[in-house]
Amino acid sequence: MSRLFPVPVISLLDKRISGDLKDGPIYAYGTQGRSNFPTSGTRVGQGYSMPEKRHYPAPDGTKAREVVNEITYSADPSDFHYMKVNVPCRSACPALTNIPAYIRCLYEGRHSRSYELNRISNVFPGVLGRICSRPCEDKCRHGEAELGQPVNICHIKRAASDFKEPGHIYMESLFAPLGKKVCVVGAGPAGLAAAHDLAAVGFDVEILEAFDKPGGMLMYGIPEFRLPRDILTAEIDSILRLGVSLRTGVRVGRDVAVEDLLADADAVLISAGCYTSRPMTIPGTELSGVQSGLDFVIRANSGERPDLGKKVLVLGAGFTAFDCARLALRMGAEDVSICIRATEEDLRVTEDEIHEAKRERVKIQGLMVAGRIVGDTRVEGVEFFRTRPEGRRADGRRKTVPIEGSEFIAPADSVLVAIGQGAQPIESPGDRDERSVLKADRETFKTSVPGLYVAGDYLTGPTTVIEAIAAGRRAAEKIAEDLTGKRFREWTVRTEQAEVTYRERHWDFIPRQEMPTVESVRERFNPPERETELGFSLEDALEESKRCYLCYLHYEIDMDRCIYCRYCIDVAPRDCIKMVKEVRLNKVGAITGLVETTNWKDVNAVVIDNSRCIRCGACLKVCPVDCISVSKVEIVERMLRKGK
Amino acid sequence: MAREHLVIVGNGPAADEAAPFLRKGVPDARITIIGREVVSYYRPDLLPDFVAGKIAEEDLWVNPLQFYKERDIKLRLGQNVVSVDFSKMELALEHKEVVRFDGMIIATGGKHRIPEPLARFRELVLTLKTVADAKVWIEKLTRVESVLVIGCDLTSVVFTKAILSLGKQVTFFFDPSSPHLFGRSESIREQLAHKMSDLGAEVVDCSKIAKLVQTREDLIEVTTEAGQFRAGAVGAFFGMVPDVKFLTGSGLHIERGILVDEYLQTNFKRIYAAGDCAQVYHPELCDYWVSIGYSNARELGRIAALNLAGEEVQTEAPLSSIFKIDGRPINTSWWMEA
Amino acid sequence: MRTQARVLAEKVAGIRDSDLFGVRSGALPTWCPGCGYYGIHQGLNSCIQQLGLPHHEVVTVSGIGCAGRYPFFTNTYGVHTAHGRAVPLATGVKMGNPALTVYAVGGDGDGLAIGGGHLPHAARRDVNINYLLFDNSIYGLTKGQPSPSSPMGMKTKASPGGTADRPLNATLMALTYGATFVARLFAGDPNAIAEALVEGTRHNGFSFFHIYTPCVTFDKSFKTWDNLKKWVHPLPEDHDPGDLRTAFDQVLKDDFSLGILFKNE
Amino acid sequence: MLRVDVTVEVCGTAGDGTIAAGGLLNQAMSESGFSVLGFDSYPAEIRGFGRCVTRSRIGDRDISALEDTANVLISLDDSQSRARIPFLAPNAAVFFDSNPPTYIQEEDSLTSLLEPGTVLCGLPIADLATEASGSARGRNLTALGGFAGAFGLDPAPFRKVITRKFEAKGAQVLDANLRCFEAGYDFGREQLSDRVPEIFGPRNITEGPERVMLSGNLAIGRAAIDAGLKLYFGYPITPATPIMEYLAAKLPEQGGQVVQMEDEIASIAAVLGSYYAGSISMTATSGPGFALMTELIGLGVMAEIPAVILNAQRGGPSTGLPTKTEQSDLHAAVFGGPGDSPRIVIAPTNVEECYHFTMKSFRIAEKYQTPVIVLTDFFLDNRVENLPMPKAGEEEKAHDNLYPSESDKGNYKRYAATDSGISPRSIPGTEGFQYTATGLEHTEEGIPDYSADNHMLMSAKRHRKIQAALADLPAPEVISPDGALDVGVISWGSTFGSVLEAVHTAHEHGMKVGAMKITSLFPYHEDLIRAFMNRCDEILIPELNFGGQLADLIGRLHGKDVIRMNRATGVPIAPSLILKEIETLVMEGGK
Repeated sequence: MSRLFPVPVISLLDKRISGDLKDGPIYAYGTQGRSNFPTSGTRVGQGYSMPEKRHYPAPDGTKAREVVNEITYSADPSDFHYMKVNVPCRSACPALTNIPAYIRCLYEGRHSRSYELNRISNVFPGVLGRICSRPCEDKCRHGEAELGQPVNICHIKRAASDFKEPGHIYMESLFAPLGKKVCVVGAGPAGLAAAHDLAAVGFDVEILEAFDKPGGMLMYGIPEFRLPRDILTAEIDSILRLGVSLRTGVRVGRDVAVEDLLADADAVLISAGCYTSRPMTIPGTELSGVQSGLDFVIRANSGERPDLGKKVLVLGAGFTAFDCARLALRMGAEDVSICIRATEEDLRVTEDEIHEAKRERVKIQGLMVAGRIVGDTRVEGVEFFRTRPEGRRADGRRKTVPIEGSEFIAPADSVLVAIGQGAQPIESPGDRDERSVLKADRETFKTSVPGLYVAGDYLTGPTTVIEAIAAGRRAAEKIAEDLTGKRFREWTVRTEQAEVTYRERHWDFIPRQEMPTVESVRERFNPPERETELGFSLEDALEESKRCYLCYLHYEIDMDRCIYCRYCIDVAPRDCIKMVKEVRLNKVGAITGLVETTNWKDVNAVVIDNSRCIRCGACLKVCPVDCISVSKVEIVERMLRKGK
Repeated sequence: MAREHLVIVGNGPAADEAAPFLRKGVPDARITIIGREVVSYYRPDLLPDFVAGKIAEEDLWVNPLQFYKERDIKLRLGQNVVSVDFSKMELALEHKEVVRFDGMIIATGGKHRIPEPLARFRELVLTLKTVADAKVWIEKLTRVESVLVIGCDLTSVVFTKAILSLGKQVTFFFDPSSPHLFGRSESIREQLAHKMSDLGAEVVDCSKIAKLVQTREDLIEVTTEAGQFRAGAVGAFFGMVPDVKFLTGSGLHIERGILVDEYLQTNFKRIYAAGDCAQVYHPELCDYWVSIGYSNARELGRIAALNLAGEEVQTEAPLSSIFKIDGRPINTSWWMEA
Repeated sequence: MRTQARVLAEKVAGIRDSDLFGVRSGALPTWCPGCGYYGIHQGLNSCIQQLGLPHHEVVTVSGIGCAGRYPFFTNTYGVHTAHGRAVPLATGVKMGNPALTVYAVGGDGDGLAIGGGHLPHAARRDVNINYLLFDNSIYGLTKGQPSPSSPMGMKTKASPGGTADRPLNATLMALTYGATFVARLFAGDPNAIAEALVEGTRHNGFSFFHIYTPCVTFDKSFKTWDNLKKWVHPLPEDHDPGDLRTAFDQVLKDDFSLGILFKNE
Repeated sequence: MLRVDVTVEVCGTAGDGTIAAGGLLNQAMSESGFSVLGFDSYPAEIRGFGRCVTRSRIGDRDISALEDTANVLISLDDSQSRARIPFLAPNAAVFFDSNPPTYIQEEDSLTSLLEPGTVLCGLPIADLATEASGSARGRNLTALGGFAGAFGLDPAPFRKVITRKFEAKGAQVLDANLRCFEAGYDFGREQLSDRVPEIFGPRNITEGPERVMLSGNLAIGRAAIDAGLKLYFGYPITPATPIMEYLAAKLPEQGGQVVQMEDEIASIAAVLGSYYAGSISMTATSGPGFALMTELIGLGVMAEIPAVILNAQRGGPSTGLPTKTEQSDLHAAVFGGPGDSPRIVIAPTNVEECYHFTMKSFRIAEKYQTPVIVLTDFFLDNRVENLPMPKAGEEEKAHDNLYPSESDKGNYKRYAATDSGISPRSIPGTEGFQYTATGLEHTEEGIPDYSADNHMLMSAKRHRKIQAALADLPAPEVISPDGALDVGVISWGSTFGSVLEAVHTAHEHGMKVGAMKITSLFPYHEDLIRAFMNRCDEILIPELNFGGQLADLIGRLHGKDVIRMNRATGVPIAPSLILKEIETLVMEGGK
């Protein structure tokens, strides 16, 4: 089952697909694959041996090119659409992490490279390998109905970070200094990601951080038992070492004015995150023992050990609520319940999370909504109404209604309210919204003030870490363009011929490796910061990485040589190869449908449906005329040395 | 025009009661019972007696196959529903068969709940839900003399009596930390404790089980905060949790069990739930209650069938809020799960 | 580029518009997936299309065997005759209405064994039909017995100790019998088959096409796709199809040189 | 009574290894000490349509028959196995693939048909096989293993027979197959054994007006010329050769051609071919050559292609008496060849008829789209009569093919099962009416189809058509006074001449005797013949053969046994002999 709470796929890919961005020509047209036979025009019986190099006309009639083993690049919208449909995990990742590639690298034992492939797109592999919300796994092809369980992508990422060579240092590809300065406000995921990209293209970057340690929510919002701090700091350092200067303990708007920053730098990026907890609008929140879940987590993560008493009620349904509950247990609470309006199914957390929480004896109580918090000075309990589920909201989340007269009181020593956060207003010029938080354009990140930008959760409201990172990187791209008038990187679809399938059929039957955790709950609690997840052994990691179908491989049948013998269809593991009458395209030239037929007259082509293909390679092995070719198709970020 | 197809998922008491009523109500519909166990319907409530040797295996069986043939009810045994699409009104079986239906009664009952920390020693712990489980016990009891019963739900009590009658010695664990039927009222627990010891069971009120170790064959060492215990076999009785995993993501309203109104209808038209897997909302209570036990399950099964057949029968005010065990009324209107 | 959906769509549309497969019937072939016959089918289809022959003026005559099924998969007139009798019946058809273009198809069992007696006479009679011999050296339809072109020692269910008989060389026979057009081809190269067929169909007289093809189901050792691909190769560049002697020399020294061996207008 | 009595069916599509699995099962069970009786049925196709079913009855004592219900069904292809469900015993165990590559609808699934109580034994056959051997090819063995494991059968015998079967194919193949079997076996033992009934009992059971001179042949040749024959295909054989020689001289005059083929098979094949292409042609032969033609005559009947075959009978069997006359090919002509293959057989009794019947044969062959056999004999072919030059009227020559109408375009049914049985026949070159003529049983559209209903439909159509031809066939002639007769003499072919003379003499002697001439030998005018017989006290049938082939054919129509007068002498029967026979019969009748 896939617990699918909608994760918006970053618009970059969509833009390429919608064809709004037309940078870069289509470089060349594809090879026709390996051949033992002339495809046409030759005298009977000529040339049965495999040609070293061959010429093929481009479909648009342009002159033929050398293409065997050539790597081709394309910015054609339909190619981006292809990537979106056929490499579902990667398109699901806001940061477009090249998932199949890093999984394959790990399998090949190139652990450090595997880590780097992550580092290139998501900056914090070690961190994300632990706490990512994993939109990719919901889309993993291996998770499709008859195919079993999704690949444990996230934990392979962690394995890459766990097993990279000790002291591994990632060699960044850098641009010459530009002599321009950008000031980033907030050292959270968005800020750090932006700082990294800006520094890499030659800006002089300074980060201002209000807390005394960098990391933002990574450092203060995520409990240590999930994310060991050494991992985090190491990855932050690898950003700082690009010459990014960091000033902590500085609260912008209070200690220093935004105007001054603007005067001092060519651009200022505000990525201060969401630290204001949404207040609960019910009677009794002022009572002692009632506190914001976020504050509690931040205190706990700052080394404090707040006393919560024995019985703790957590109001909220997100990751923060679970952090609160699990932290509470580690802070000595004995009976901790998460109280939610709807039901478990509606929780915006992973299944593992629920499972682990329950193992630690966190109770999840559904269908109840707090009416008031009771007690005279100190909290004594919470009065709840039973709720009845009623359909869903537009965003797909469950609607519930309180039931009249169903009040009951649940006793509590303390109550943690974790019902969401918002951005905190910062003293600064520029248009603001009703909550007097700076407004900015979500595409350009520009505010009404020239040179002042906003990005990350501060702009969008609370999202996931991976989304924040992606946002930071996009902001950096925009700022760089605005300040220099040129582009440093471009996205293209890279196609390289692959002679082999890299896979074995029986790998498809390997069961999903689950992340081992500290067995005994007792051991988990002392020390409380002990990491609960133990990480894959190398064996497990390799075993798991074998499971990946490597959807970046593209299988294609060359109709010029196909004899329509249907051998491939016969050995196909599922309905992934089709007898086709016609291929339907949409306006950008992407496939929208393969019209199948069993009428022999109408079978114009036998086509591999790459959106069904599990890359098992069975067809390739049997094809009598070798008309099936495999290529590796990836979206890559190419450095534009001269700029564009 | 194809006959309408009514499917009953599950083959327990509720399902067994529902089927004939459904047939009466809709004489010309196709009716299919899909059960996970390969055996046809039997009396789960008699399993303890079966273990105790009071009754023979044949006594468990209820209907001959002829019963289903006569009523034109299709039995699909040993078949497992893995997902349901209520928008298409299709369900998928484990062997990838897609079955269309026009109405459904979900009566999958419950599955055993084993809380932490016992869960970590799952393989050392026995339960009692199916004939298969019972046979395991019977085989076990030929070799062991002492049994440790942990956590107490309804079955645990009946079961304890059953094995005592075999002359085995029983250590009966109350695990107050783990919520169960009686978890709410101290007084009931005491009364029950007395009852148990009267019957000859050693009653220990203790939680915090640290670990179970199999020291040798047919000997398990249990370490608790109340000291060490030894027993030939360990049984876990923490009640059932509704067996509704296959429905997650189907859009069906599920909290603990499947949420149904007083007519046992779910949030989908013509989809009903009955028995242990249902969580029934009752207007008078302004709350949900969960049926426990054999007779309630049958009653709910009947009501669900009648309603699917087009009648409008309400469930009585929580049937089993007064549920008697050894003469003591037990409230089962709500229960907790860790 | 390969990821260009457009190229794929255009290609498929192109094939549809070319009506290449208008020559097919609606019935899906019952040959095993992977069978070489598909390649031959492909070749004959494009030949008929290249020559622009109206489908109703083509008659396909077959014998018994997997190849016997051929006519059912084409949109031409067809006769699925008795075992081994495709050639004489085709002779009758052609003489019955010389305006028709006639293709006789059959396997090596059909054409060299039970029907073996017809080949010499069709050749010497030089009736203007085209005979395609599908040579896979095995009986497929009857589940794997040796055929007249099976190599000595080939083990099958019917020859557990290996065949004791020497194989027939159909090409050599056709040349010997005086066929006026002889080509040797390979099912794996439909384009070459098409080209030879076009020339052979234009040829006024008996045209013989000896086509090597694998039986993926019953022959795992001899004429497999892999072996055939390894073995076959084109005729020497300088081969003169006009000279019968060089044709003989070719055939005698090399079993797997492919192309139009002999042609006598 | 058998203590163990289990019928196991393995069912799949040809190509699934069904037959192999069934074979291994039989061997293994017998190795285990059971007694086994197996029966396979499978189509000629390797793939495509065609269900393979192997049945094995397994018991602990000798078995002499097959059961009609199975206790175990091992399904390698559910779409095929569905048809076997009705043949399952109650509580049968059904083994099937529990993880097919794609989802299946209830109405296509095997499990949806099973009666309550059927024991479901699902195992992921293809997956297990693929896991075990890297390919699903060995799934038949996996299924077999699942069966053996479930019933707790001793795996050793299975391993043994599998090894025996595959060791020749090399260690790899053998190993793969064994692994497939084991995978299934383990799964069956672990997952399924608890659900199947114990039907194999204790294991290891070990017990155990200007007149001209004209010969028959010439008359036939002239008829062919007058009919507008274009092609003659033939092979020299006595006594038919003169026809070919005559035509070889005459046909070219009218743009025709005589082709001497390599043998009679080629001749009839070419005739069918030219008729298929729309031009009329014929061949003539004698017994031995006719024997060679029987297969292709069958093709003509099945594919409904016209043909005219003249069989000039001579002494047989085999090369027999090439230069002697005989009427012994009647059965060969009427019944010759395999299968229900009704065809038209006519036999002239004199030279004039040789002309007219040959003429008629072209028209009938075309009208009824079937081979027409003209039976003559050495005597008839070679004797010379003086008679007015026979001339066919235009109506006699008229061609009579039923062409499809334009309106049929698009949904042309070459073999439409019409009331008359005659279907529209298109000629190559006609656009939009392409079809394939086939010797396989086929649908009205001409698509191969072996279904029971279709074979019944088409067989009926073909017989109906042949019976309909009676309308165009010469009726029997009766030569007799009115009223009851003491003796009726029935005869065919050249012999009738003698009969006619004998009967006339008898009339002169005042005997109440009649004669009937039968020229349509198949189909024949049953009611007319019966009517004549009913007037006669005794029926005498003289024939130039040993067994009395006409007597066999129509004798049954008479109330009592007919009197046969058979002569296997190679010489025509003299009228006097027949008359003598008549007299004796009349005497006996008088007493």
